[in-house]
Amino acid sequence: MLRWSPSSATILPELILAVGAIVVLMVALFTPRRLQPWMAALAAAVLLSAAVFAGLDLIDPPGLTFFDTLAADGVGRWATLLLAVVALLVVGLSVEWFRPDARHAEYYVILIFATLGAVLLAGANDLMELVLAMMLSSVAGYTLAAFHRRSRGSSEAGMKYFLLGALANGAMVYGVALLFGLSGSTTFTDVGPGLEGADPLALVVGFGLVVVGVAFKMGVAPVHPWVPDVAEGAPAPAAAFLMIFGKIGALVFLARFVLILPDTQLGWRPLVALVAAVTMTLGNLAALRQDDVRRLLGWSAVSQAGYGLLAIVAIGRSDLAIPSLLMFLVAYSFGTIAVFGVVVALRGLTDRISYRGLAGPHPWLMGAMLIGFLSFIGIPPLGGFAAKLLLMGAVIDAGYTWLAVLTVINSVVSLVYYFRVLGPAYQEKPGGRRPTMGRLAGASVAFAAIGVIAVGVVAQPLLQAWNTLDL
Amino acid sequence: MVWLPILFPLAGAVAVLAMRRRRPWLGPIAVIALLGSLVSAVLAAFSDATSTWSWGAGIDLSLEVADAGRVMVVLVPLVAVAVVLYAALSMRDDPALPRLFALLAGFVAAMELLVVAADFLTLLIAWELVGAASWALISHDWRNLKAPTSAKEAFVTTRFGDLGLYIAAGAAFAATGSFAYSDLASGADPLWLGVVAGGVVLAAAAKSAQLPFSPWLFSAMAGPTPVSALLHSATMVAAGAYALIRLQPILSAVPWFGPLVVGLGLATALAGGLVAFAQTDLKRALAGSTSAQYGLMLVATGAGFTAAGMSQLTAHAFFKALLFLGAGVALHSAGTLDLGKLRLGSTMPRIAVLFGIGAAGLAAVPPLGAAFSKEAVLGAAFDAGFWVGSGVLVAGFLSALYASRLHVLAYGPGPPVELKSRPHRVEVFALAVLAALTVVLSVIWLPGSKELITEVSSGSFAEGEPWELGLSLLTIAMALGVVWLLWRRKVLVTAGFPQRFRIFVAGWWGIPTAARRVIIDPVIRLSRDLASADFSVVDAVVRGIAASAAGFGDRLRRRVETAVDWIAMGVGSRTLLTATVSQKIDDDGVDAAVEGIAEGFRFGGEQSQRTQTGMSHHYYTMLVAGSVVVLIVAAIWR
Amino acid sequence: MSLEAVLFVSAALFGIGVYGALSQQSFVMIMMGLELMLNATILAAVAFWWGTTNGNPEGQLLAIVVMAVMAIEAAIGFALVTNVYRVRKADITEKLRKLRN
Amino acid sequence: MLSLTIVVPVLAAIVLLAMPKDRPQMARWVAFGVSLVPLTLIVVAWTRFEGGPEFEMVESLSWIPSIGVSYQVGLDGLSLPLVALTTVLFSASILFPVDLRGRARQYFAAFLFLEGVSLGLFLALDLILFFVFFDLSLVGMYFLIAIWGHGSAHRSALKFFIYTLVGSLALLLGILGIYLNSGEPRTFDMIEIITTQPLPAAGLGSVLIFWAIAFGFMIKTPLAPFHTWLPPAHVDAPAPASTILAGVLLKMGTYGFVRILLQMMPETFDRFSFPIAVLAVVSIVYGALVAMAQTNLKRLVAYTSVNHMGYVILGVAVAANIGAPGAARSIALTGATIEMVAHGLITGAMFLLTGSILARGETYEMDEYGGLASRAPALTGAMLLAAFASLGLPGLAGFVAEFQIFAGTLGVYPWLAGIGLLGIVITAALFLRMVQRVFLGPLPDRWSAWTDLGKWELAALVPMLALVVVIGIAPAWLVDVIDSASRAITGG
Amino acid sequence: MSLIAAILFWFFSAAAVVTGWLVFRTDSMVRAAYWLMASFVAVGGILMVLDAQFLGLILILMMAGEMTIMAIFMVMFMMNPAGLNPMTMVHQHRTSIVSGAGAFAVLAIVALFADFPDRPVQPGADPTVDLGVELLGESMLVFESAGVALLAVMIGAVALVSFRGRFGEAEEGSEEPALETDEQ
Repeated sequence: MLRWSPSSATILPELILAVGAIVVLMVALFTPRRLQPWMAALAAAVLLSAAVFAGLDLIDPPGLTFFDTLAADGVGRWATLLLAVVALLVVGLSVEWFRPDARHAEYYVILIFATLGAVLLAGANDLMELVLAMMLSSVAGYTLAAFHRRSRGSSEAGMKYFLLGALANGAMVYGVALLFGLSGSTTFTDVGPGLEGADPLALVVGFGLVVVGVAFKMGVAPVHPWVPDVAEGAPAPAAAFLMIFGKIGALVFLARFVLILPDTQLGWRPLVALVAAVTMTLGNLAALRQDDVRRLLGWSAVSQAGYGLLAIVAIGRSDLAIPSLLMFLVAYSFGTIAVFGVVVALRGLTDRISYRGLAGPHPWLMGAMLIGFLSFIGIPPLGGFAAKLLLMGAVIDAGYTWLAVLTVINSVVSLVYYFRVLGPAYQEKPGGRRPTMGRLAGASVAFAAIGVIAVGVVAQPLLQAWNTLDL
Repeated sequence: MVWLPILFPLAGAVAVLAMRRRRPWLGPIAVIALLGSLVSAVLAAFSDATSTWSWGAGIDLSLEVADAGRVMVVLVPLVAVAVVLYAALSMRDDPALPRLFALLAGFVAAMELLVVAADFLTLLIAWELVGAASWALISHDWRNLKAPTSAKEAFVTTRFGDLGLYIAAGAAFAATGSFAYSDLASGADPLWLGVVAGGVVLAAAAKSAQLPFSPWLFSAMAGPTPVSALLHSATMVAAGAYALIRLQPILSAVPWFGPLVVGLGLATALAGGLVAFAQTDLKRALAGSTSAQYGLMLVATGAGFTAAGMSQLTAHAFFKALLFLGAGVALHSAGTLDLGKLRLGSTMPRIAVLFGIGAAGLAAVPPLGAAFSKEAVLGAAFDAGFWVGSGVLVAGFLSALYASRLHVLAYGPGPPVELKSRPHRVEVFALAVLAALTVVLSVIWLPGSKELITEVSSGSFAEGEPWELGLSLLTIAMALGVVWLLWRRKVLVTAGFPQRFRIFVAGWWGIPTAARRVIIDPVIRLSRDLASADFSVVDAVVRGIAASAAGFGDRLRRRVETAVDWIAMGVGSRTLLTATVSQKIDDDGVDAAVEGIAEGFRFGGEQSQRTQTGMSHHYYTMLVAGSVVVLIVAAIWR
Repeated sequence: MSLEAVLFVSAALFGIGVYGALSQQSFVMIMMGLELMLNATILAAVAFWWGTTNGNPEGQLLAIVVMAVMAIEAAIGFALVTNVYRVRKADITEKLRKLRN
Repeated sequence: MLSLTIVVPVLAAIVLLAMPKDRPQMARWVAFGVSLVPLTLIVVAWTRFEGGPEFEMVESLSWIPSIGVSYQVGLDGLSLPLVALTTVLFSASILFPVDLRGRARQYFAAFLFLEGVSLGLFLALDLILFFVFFDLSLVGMYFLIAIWGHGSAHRSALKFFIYTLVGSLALLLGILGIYLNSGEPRTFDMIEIITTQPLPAAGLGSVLIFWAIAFGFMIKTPLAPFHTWLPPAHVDAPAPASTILAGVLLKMGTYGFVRILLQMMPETFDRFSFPIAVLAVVSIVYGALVAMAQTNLKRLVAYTSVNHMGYVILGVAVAANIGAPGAARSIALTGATIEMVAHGLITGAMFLLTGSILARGETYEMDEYGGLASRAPALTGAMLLAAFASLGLPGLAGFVAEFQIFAGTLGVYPWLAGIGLLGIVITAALFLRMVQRVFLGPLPDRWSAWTDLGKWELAALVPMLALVVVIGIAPAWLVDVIDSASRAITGG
Repeated sequence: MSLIAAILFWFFSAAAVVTGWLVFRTDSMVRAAYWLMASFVAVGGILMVLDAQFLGLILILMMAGEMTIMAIFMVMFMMNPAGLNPMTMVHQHRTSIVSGAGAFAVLAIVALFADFPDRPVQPGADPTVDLGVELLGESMLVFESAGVALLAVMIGAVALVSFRGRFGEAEEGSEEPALETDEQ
């Protein structure tokens, strides 16, 4: 049965991103060097229009497109919208950061491609589409991580990111082959029924290997080691993006994916719960001693990925699961942009000690960092709290109370390392002002910080929209 | 109406404080306030006034002048007037005089409240206020740390007794849903009534310095003389006996109430008598005698004859105040209270006579009122049983013994003494007033007075036998003879006891030492131990959790990342970890724990370069190992 | 020649690839290991197409997709190796140890 | 109107932060003026309060209806006294002089923020709203201790934050548990949950929810053995922050015990009222004993807080015993609530006084002092009054509370009441020791230039101590208000 | 047919595994590259035996090309005479063997013991035609995505490695911004 969606508007955001990337590249080729930073504006325009069209799509009825290989449902559109906004904010952070780079228009091109990869991943309704979306986002990700071509850290981060990603993707592809073999199809619409009564052993291995790939994308144990390295080594704006985009794409994909799996042969729920538990604990504990703020943020991103998995554990069992997933993604994205943005705005200042007494001379930046960190801990009424509330409610609802308890314990642990940075910033005698990165970065930080507050306080419109969503 | 006896002294206290700069006015103000209290008390006593004060939610403080209270409400300001009169002169140079007057007035107010209380809540309020006022009065001379220390001992001891009233009030509430005496009287669960009785007896024993709480009176001696005089006669100490007398009609429904009170009183009367006899410090000897005398009141009350107890209380109030003021004069004039160094009779004959009247009262020499009340107690005791009566007879003998000894040693004839100062006329007048009251009280020997007392205080007297009076007189004579003998042998000061035994007895039979060893020291040690345990155990658990979380995190991360070197790492790090943690655990806080672990691992890092990571192939190992674990778990755990 | 046999061979190739990826120091050699794993995957994909899916052409396409993955990874891998070598003079994993805890 | 009490201070805090120049005196006056707004509003609310069994002056706004969250505030006889206490303590604390470390705006902004948040907590009638304020109070207090504290303020503040965050998150789990069990549609609305009582009396779920919430509040209250965050936090906090911490923040725990555990899951609480009462008695005795051994003045006061919170919880536990007579339950709960108010005023004043001592003597070690009474009669008198109030002297606020608690307890848990009463004796001993060590005896030469309380210190202290006396002598106005809630809660 | 096929299959299989193993047993990278190519060719052979002639062919062609590039690349890159010098560049050998064996074991168990559906390819069909239809029909998005991914990788690779760009040296200024600026 062919179900070709006649309305190309359904995939307009994807088209805009793909074409837009090429347009940016072409224009950059014929633009003199001093105008290169304006490519950021162009990229921003592309991302903005993608965001606008994704937003307009929200009212469309959900459906599948391209012969069921791509889902165009509410969750996917929200993910698209969020990704575009995140990329937009990252562009804002990047302008000044990359200005000295002789040739950085490609950075924006790759950024758009990475966004597109994550968008496709979030919408993937086909195993092959999964593989290619994963490849697109990964390849773009490696490039972003290594984009400082004279920086020892950046190149190392890119290399490690690649090495781990290649292995994880290799494993995932084999898993895809296994699932294809079991079900006889790669399209989810057929995979689900095809897997009914499938051999449990092969199913477990196939699912496990796919999860390895998804875990890599999200930075979840045991495929997390790239996260702190990339957070520390990659260009800071790119690092912020890399912390976020994989989580959005992969979490939404995973939610879509597990729903087609037969519950009877495969204990995917406890498996995801275990991975979530290990990830959040590991990330938090490892972050405890970090003196490098970016690396600390990397480990914190690992633990946050663990929290995000709670939504997957509850999916299908609690009506809070999907709202909690989206709330987590939104809150996490804005929070990460805010805190990484502060690092960017302080020209990459990353030594914990250097943050001493900064609250005096930089009240707004440190205020944004405070809001971001408090949101990560889950202090109300910030977005992070709304996310944790929903996540924990969802897992308790799904019968995984122990996971909620563990989340609580981890939240407490996380407080320690966040306040190892914030404490001195506020307690010590105010120091001198530090050079900053310019207005645009500050504006992105402000937008993200306000977003963190807003999604917590004005959660109703979002939740109302999300409550009815289905995968 | 019923408020006035309380409000007058309170107003006086406020006025004294307000006018503290005009020292000459202070005395008159205080005296006038107390006189006002006295007059209104008389009026209240005749009008049987009642009143209530609402605490909200149906809890009312009810006040009523009734039963023994009719006597007591008058007695308190009466004694207080004399004492304040004395204080106004004897302490005229004390810069803290306003505070003293204010507190004395407050003391009286609190006592008046106690007297008119008609429910346990009000009783408890007044009871504790009396105690607090006594603390403040005893620590009058606070620049010398001895005074507040003694005051604290006294206060804590009596507060322990106060718990009895808390319990009684709670039990009354549990039994009847209210705190009023009347509700309890109109029928209550006997079990709860027993708890009430036990609580009241505990509280009364502590306040009235019965065994085993008696020694606190010694601590109370650290206060100035007028304070002691008031405290022993009509306020603080009297509260215990008064409460028992007031509540006896209700509590006597408890079968063991009477015997308990009688036993307690008798034991204290005998033990206290010996203490008073053995003491060489005038005020302390008087303190011992106070316990003994209140013991006698308890005997009468326990035996069921509250009128006897009440008359003993009244008589005692007058002569004991008199005796204390006499002791104060001695201290003031001779600068010491050591019985071996006084004998002021030749130097101050007038005071000696007045003191002698008091001593006669203490010895219960007829025709003084004190003798009448003693006889009433004796009658009550014999009513309770032969052995009780005999005990009281012995106690009476002891009273006469120490009373005469004290008089002889303090104001007996002796060599002229160089006096520091002579008592002021008004001071003598105050003593004279009390002596006169003691003497005037003899009127209760007149026929018909028994009936009057019975009617006023709603109590009763035992049917005394004539031979009891004879026996008493005999014991008094015997006591005088013994004192004369000892005097002749010049061992009166040491009472003829061997030195160590005398000190043991004079120090209240070793009770203070025992209390220190058995209660105070262990409690303080316990509190210190707990305080250190609070940090080293309770908090250490918290810190330990934090530390192990941090340590676990490091170990976990490093071990996972260096999956290859698990075993080598594990052994090394665990020893290191244990060492560092135990060494650092005394350092403070979570951060320190984190730092401690960090330090341990830095050391560990130096030991083994292999723990360093950041290498991709370690990541690879982790990925493969982790995936295998994931697969195994997924295969097993459905 | 059965499905089991083909899958067994594929498993063997995959195992060798894993071994290579883990044991080699040189980035290039590691990539060879990864390619070998993908090689095994192609074999598995085609085997399934051949044996269990009624000849669903998606199986063939999957094999092509895996080949694309190979190409993509090789390309970006070489780019990164070149870059790292230029900046760090590093060609083995042990030389990339700047970023660590 | 109630919302204004929350909004005005918080907005004012933001405005203060945005003020360009650091002018300490102006900031103080602005802050004080703003703090009078909620005070006035609450006084008005008190006069309008009717004292029925229902919540009054309820204001309700839909917030996140999709998950049953609403903005809802209101009053009953339980919250009104606590709210009033909060406004009084904040106004007094703001007035109290303190070393501002050159950050006056931030200091007063933090105070105002904390005031709004604390008021919000006591007024909140939605579990999520309650939790929001609960957590925000931690953040505000963290900064107050960390920035304006002394000694090892970093560590103490962090310890406070971490420890109480553990409690708050346990509470969050419990709240989620209640929410998930609150029927269809699920709701966080406290009024509705109290009315419908959706939680089953038995069942593992209710038990787990109960203990999660109880654990959270036990930390916040704190009950032994979860109290060890309290002494360092107090010792290192600036005096007004200590006052707020003891006077307001601790009450959040005890308030929660009543509002959430007692009102929303009475049957489950009934099952565990005895163990909770035992913990309370342990706190009473333990807190008093440990306080007695302290040589540090502020630490001593901090431990007596543990003791006093034990009284409160004892009263609550008695009220939770459904089998007990209604009168006893009601009087115990009334007593517990009065104890919250009394402790806030008394210990609050005492902490301010320790601040005065520290400002003059630069140490809390009691052995360094002595004989201060001769130089500072007002300071001595104030401390004496506070100490006697704290040890439960009749005529002062503490007695009213403790007496009612024990009167209620004795009929229900006689042995526990008996053991708990020992605490009264120990506190008497320890406070008298403290007074003696610091204020009595000879004056060391180094303190010969000691100054008495200044006018601003007095301005802050006098209203609090006056209230202590008024409540002690004529508590009817307070008791009647509280009693209206107690009766409604216990059905007594 | 089936016997010949079986013989061919086992031959190619043995070749694929042995040459695959030899990739990591040789001293020089260039040789390793050739062994890898041999392994790919062998797998291509298997594919042809499995009726997927087209796939087998493009695998062989593609891999032959790719491996040549790899060999040349290494020679250029490593500045190592022909990449032929003997070398051992192995770490964590035991772990690697265990891991490899483990991965093999897991997949082999799946291969041997798992119960896959038995739905063989229809004899009459033309797989290549099917592939073409699928590629430009239902799986068009996959095809397009692959294209985009390849485009992205080209852009990325060029951006990362090119020495010279439009504006002179391509790497100029491509590093972390300085923490301190001149204004300060």
